[in-house]
Amino acid sequence: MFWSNEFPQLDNTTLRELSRAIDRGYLSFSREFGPMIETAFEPLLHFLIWFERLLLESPWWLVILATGLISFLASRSWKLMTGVVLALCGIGILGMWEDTMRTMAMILVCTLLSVIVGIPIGILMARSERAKNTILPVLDVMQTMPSFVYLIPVVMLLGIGRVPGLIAVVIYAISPVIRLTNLGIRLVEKEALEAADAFGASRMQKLLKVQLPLALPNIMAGINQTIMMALAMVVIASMIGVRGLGQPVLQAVTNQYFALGLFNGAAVVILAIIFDRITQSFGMRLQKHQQGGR
Amino acid sequence: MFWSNEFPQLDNTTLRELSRAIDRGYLSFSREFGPMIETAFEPLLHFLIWFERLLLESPWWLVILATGLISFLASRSWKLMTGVVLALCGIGILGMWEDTMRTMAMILVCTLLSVIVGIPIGILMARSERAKNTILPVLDVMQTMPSFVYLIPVVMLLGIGRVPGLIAVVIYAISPVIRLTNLGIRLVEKEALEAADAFGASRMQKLLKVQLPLALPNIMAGINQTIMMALAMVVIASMIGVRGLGQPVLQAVTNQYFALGLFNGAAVVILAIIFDRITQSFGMRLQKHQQGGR
Amino acid sequence: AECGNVTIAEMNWASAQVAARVDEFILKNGYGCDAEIIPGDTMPTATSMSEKGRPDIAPELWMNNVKEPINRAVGEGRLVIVGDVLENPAENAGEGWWIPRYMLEKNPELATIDGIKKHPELFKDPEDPSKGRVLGCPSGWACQITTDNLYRAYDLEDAGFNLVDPGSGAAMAGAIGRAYNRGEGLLTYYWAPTSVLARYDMVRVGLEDFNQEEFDACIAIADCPDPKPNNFPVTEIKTVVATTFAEKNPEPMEYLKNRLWTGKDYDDMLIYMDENQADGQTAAEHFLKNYESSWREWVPADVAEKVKAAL
Amino acid sequence: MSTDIAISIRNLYKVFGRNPAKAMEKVHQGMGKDELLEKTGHVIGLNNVNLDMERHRIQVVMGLSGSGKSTLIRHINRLIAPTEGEILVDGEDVIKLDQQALRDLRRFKISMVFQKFALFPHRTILENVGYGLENQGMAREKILETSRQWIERVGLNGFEDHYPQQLSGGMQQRVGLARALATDAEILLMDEAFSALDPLIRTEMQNVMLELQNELQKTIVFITHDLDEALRIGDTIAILRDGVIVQNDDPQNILMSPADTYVASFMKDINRARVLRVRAIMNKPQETDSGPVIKPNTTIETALQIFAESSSDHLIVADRSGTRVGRLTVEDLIRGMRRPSQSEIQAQQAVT
Amino acid sequence: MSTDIAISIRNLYKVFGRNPAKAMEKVHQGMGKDELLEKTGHVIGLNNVNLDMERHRIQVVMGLSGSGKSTLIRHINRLIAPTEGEILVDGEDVIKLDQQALRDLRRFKISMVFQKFALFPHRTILENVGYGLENQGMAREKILETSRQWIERVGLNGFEDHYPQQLSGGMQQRVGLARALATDAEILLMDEAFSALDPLIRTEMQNVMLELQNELQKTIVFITHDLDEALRIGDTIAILRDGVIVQNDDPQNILMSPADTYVASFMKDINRARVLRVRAIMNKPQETDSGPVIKPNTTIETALQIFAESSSDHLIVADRSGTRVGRLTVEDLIRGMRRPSQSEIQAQQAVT
Ligand SMILES: Nc1ncnc2c1ncn2[C@@H]1O[C@H](COP(=O)(O)OP(=O)(O)OP(=O)(O)O)[C@@H](O)[C@H]1O
Ligand SMILES: Nc1ncnc2c1ncn2[C@@H]1O[C@H](COP(=O)(O)OP(=O)(O)OP(=O)(O)O)[C@@H](O)[C@H]1O
Ligand SMILES: [Mg+2]
Ligand SMILES: [Mg+2]
Repeated sequence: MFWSNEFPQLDNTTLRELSRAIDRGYLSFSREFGPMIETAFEPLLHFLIWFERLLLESPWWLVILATGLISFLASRSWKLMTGVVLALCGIGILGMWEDTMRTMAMILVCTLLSVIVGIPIGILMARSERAKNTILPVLDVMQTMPSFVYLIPVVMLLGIGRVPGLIAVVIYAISPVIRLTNLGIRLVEKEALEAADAFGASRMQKLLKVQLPLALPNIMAGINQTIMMALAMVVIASMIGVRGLGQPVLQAVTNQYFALGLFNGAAVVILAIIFDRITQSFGMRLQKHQQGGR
Repeated sequence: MFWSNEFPQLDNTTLRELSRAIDRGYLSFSREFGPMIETAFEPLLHFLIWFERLLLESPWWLVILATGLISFLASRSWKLMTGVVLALCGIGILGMWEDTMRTMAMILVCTLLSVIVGIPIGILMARSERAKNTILPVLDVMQTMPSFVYLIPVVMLLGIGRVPGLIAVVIYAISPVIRLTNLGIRLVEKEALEAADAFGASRMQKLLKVQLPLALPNIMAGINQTIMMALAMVVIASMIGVRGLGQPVLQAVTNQYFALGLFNGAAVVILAIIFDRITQSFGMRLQKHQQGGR
Repeated sequence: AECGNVTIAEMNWASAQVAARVDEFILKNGYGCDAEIIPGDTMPTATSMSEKGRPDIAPELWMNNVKEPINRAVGEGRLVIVGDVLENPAENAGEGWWIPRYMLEKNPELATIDGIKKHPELFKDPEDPSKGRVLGCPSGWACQITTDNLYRAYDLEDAGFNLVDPGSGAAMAGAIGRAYNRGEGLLTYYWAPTSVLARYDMVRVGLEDFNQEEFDACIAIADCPDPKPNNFPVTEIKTVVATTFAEKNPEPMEYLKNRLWTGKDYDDMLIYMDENQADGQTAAEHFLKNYESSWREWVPADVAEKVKAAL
Repeated sequence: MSTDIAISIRNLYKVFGRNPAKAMEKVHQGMGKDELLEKTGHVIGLNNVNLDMERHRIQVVMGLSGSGKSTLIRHINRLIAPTEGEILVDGEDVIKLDQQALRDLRRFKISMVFQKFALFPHRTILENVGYGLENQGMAREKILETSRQWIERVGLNGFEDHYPQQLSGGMQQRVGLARALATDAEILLMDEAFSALDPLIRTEMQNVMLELQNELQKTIVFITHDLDEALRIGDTIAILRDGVIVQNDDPQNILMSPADTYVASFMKDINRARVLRVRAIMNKPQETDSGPVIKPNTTIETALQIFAESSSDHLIVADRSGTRVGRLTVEDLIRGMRRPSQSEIQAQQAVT
Repeated sequence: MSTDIAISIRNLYKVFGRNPAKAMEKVHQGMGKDELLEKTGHVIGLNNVNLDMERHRIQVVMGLSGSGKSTLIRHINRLIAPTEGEILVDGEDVIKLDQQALRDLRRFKISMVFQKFALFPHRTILENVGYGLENQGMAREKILETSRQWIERVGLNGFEDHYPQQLSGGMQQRVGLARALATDAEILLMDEAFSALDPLIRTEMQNVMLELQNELQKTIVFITHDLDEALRIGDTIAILRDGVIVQNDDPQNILMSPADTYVASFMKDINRARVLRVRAIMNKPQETDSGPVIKPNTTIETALQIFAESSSDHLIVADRSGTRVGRLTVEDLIRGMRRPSQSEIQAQQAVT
């Protein structure tokens, strides 16, 4: 027994009973609270739908114009702006405009949500060892628990559609921004912090004027990763009924349409790059002092 | 026309022809070169199989012991070691030993490969603006191109099994370690670099003795993310023939076994946490100087 | 004994798992093959088989999604379709639109599509509550075309129904489970035999009779301009093997040809798995132990003895 | 006025290391710095420091490198928490202050110049100088105005929009100085605030400081390694050694009667002619004398110059009212410039 | 020997900013530092510097903060690339060296102490000191031995395993010093190497350096703000202003005949009594004199002491062979101590 390589596991019936008990528990939980939770998410759903409509129903050239403008404002770079506009036109010409807009709406909201929620959590973690020690494992779980595992429970709770999709994306994508905000703040030099203390900075002042600016390179790396991961979830989200670029990708996979998958995948990548470049060049503009140097 | 919100896209026939042409091209490419490429990957495949066998055929208590020992050696922490041993026992008792070992073998190899390949690439990026500017978009593509898009082409080229699985995982998971190595090295203070220069450090000496040690916090964050992302791919890998924890997860999903999915998902998470804690505490031990302080 | 290495594809739904494990056991112990299971999704497996001839055997392949590549590979002589998996497929397998039995009991009118069209309010779409919802076939699957055309053929849109893409089979199952558990209204595309239909008591909605000609001419073609009411065709569930395997191993091939599951056995297995949350392995053992008379018909006596001895 | 104590430090101990409390026991048992380091790996930063600093005065702190000067000064605004002891600022123990009170103390009452500058790399010079004011919640315009004014005063106009790393060391230090002065705090902690400055700008900065001192009468704690500087600006000088204060006195007294050989050797390089006043070395006046008259506060250097220009062989020292208080010969002056020898110090120590 | 030039700097220009080449044109047209900064945002670091440094000598560089001292010294081991000009080390232009040659130069021939220490935070003191040796490829044991020895020499034993941030500023600077000295390079670049040290340790370190200099005869470029230090150790002193070298001369000459008012004001705080030698101020000898005999190299301070102890009213200056070369009265000495006044300097400048 001891020498074998068979692990002395629980026998099958016990295991089975255990699983079934959990399943039944979850089932009755979802029956009990599902409608309530659903109602709670209603405003988010409406917002998502409204935003998607906005992007879909505005004339395409207006959307391109607006995106170009935003990219220019964020980066002050003509090159970036032209790139963004051309890429969007390319997407349109290849017939993926509608799906791209849907995905863009979804991901924009997800990224915003992740950043807005993630940065404060990262700050909290950097501030308190205890917070760090409790949050880290949660992040590990959120990032590595295969989304397939919670997709179905989420579907059973909230049905298929945008809200469960959004939840799945945010759960997965929020980790890096939290982690890197934490890391960045922790790496801020002691000297600068001491100086801030010596001049009586309140915690908020220290945070806003010293820690966050100095942690910016790391925070931006976190946001970059969050965007990347959100877009990496596009297909998974489409598995629970979120419309957008994920659908044709799945379709391509199930039908062996290599090129179709590639086009739509490329559209996802382009969205990712647009989002990323805009945020990063905005971040760079916030770090002017890094540019000088010997 | 101009005022509409319909994008003036290519007409369907053209699009279809385009896709078809690409598909045919890829098909003949894969037929031509598939066998050659397959042969090239053979050694890797043998190693993977050998390693999986090693873990599967060694007595379970030996594997647990070895993992415990490694975790202790890396961290010098009894707490971590006990945690690791208990977690593995838990996995075994719940009957997931075999799948866990398979996944562990796979992920270990993927992570090692990602780190071994990723860190040098990150270093290269930090050294040369040009390398950075060419590699960054590639990383963006690798991270956001939905894996579903390249699953089928990879399968066409290499068939289903461990190697395509490994490729898919590495493509997805390698980005963060590259990005954060690059960032970490770029954030090393100029003063330290100047001192190294002034003492005639060769590029290699500067790298090994100054840049990498000082970039360590960031590199470790990158490795952490790589591990997390590799484990997040376990399920996808199981779609193209990699045995392990992904399989029961998929099964649970299609058959709606909530608890089964949860257990196997938890095993994935536990593996992730074990890998992560071991590497991170090893990283911490390399950064003793951070501990002092006022 | 000269059988050698055999790789068997195991798809990730319940019946395919039992089929794969049963084949594995019999080939291993009855024919001395060195059988290995390779997991995989339908498409990657089919692709790999048609391009690489690996894995050797796909015990249960649902053809409607992969017909084109498989047929191409068969034409090029790389794959062989051994035959059906189920006895009498027309009866035991099939696609259709389904509603929960409790709905039918409350309102017998819902037995046919015409009855359903009168009550979109019973099938409320949560993202668009003014309308009813038909859960369609997940994007990309071949059934998507059929469902889409039938949706139009029966004028469901005008009747106040949205056709909603559930995204994936799993999400579909989840959505069915959710509605069923809460006793909500549900109209969904689905197919049998599956564990979902084994678990939830659902009834097929009555459609027009199947018309092959009209089906081939219109319903099977994407965006067909003028679809007429019709039904779903008989589902093809086949065992497919690589030619290399077929040529080298006549005896196992014989077994695969003979191996025809009865509809009841299949259903029993699905129910057994569902009730016990069993994986394919366990279910296969259960089958081999308790349904000896069924599988004895598939193999010669000497092989049967060997299998029995190994149990 | 002279007994108005702004900062009072009582029985202050600071031990660095993993387990200061345990090491403290050893310190109380009288273990010295070197022994403690060797035996326990703990470093004594401060060892039973008691020091009262008068308001409106400049307290200089000197000592070997590593003797605990920075550690001491950082306790005053509680950047370091003591292992034991009290630090009273205006009678209040800074250790007992709550967060808000401590913050206000640091914002309005105490300002600091750091030894290693500690500028904010992400802020321009202008923003660095305005930093303390922002924390005080001053209006933006006012901040800009004040910052510009102080940048001007430390001679950095034109560099407002540069970033710290674009400036030379000395320029950075002046930014640190401007930042500290801008807050208009009553107490200034200056940790080697002038050490990176060249002599010209250093004198200029010293003058700025002395002017300010005349105008605004701040309380300043000033760490320096430069004896001339210490003597020039210090009202009192405390000398630290291995975390212990060995002497705290008026500069003249420290020069004339060093507490031990450590202090004496510390002072040996001083330009005594420029620092010592004639009152410290003059003899009894003789009514019969005639010759140039000088004040008791005249330095030896000046006295020598006067000598060189006159033909008399002695000088007369008279106080403000004209009363003769002493006389000096060239020999007296030259003797006054001599450093006390080892044996003299030991003799003196024996007396005290 | 005295014409053996180790480092030779020719027409060196350095302009900081976005487009140095463009700004250089302006500089060649004679635009000054302030104007250039205002008009183009470029900063002149060095402006047509020409300087020869003799082998085995200590070249001191002084100047206001921001005058380009660090910039100059960093050019010698090419940490900064010049905008224009040549830097010859042993006759070879460091700008033209390839990677490998430059590396060898930095490893074996030139060593550096940094103004802001630039220690490696992740290495212990021991590892920091051994850093240069590791780069040289020395054997581990040898490295440890040499490092220990230098740590001892700068007085930091016991701190071998501490990390830089656990040391005081002065201690860190000594680590930087030990690190530079350990490599046994022929040329030492010392950027305010002693500025964070207290006077005692500073003197000690100066002594260490002078001893070394006697033993090993290195070529040292030494930046300092401390005049006494400059005069004590410098064989020649170069004075920089806004990137221009305004004077480069022997210390006595700089003191006695400053090139302009800038240099003079720079020197004004010096303790002239301790620096000036009597040979610089003595009068013609008179055969009839009798009195104490001193050497021409005696400082004014010592001469005064001798005066105070004798009863003669003059001193006799005689060279090694005993030949009388001059005489001095007290008045001469005291006059020698006086700083030259503005008008005197201007008169002198007009002459040269
Ligand atoms: N990286 C840089 N970017 C822009 N200007 C610079 C840079 N480095 C130095 N300077 C400018 O060059 C001039 C000379 O600087 P340098 O550091 O050589 O002065 P320094 O003589 O060493 O002064 P200190 O005694 O204060 O150290 C300064 O005006 C400074 O602003
Ligand atoms: N964070 C720390 N950890 C351990 N030891 C420390 C720490 N900070 C200071 N010390 C020790 O405390 C002692 C006093 O240091 P401090 O910085 O106060 O010296 P200092 O008098 O300011 O010297 P300097 O003139 O060189 O700046 C030193 O021996 C130093 O090693
Ligand atoms: Mg200090
Ligand atoms: Mg400098």
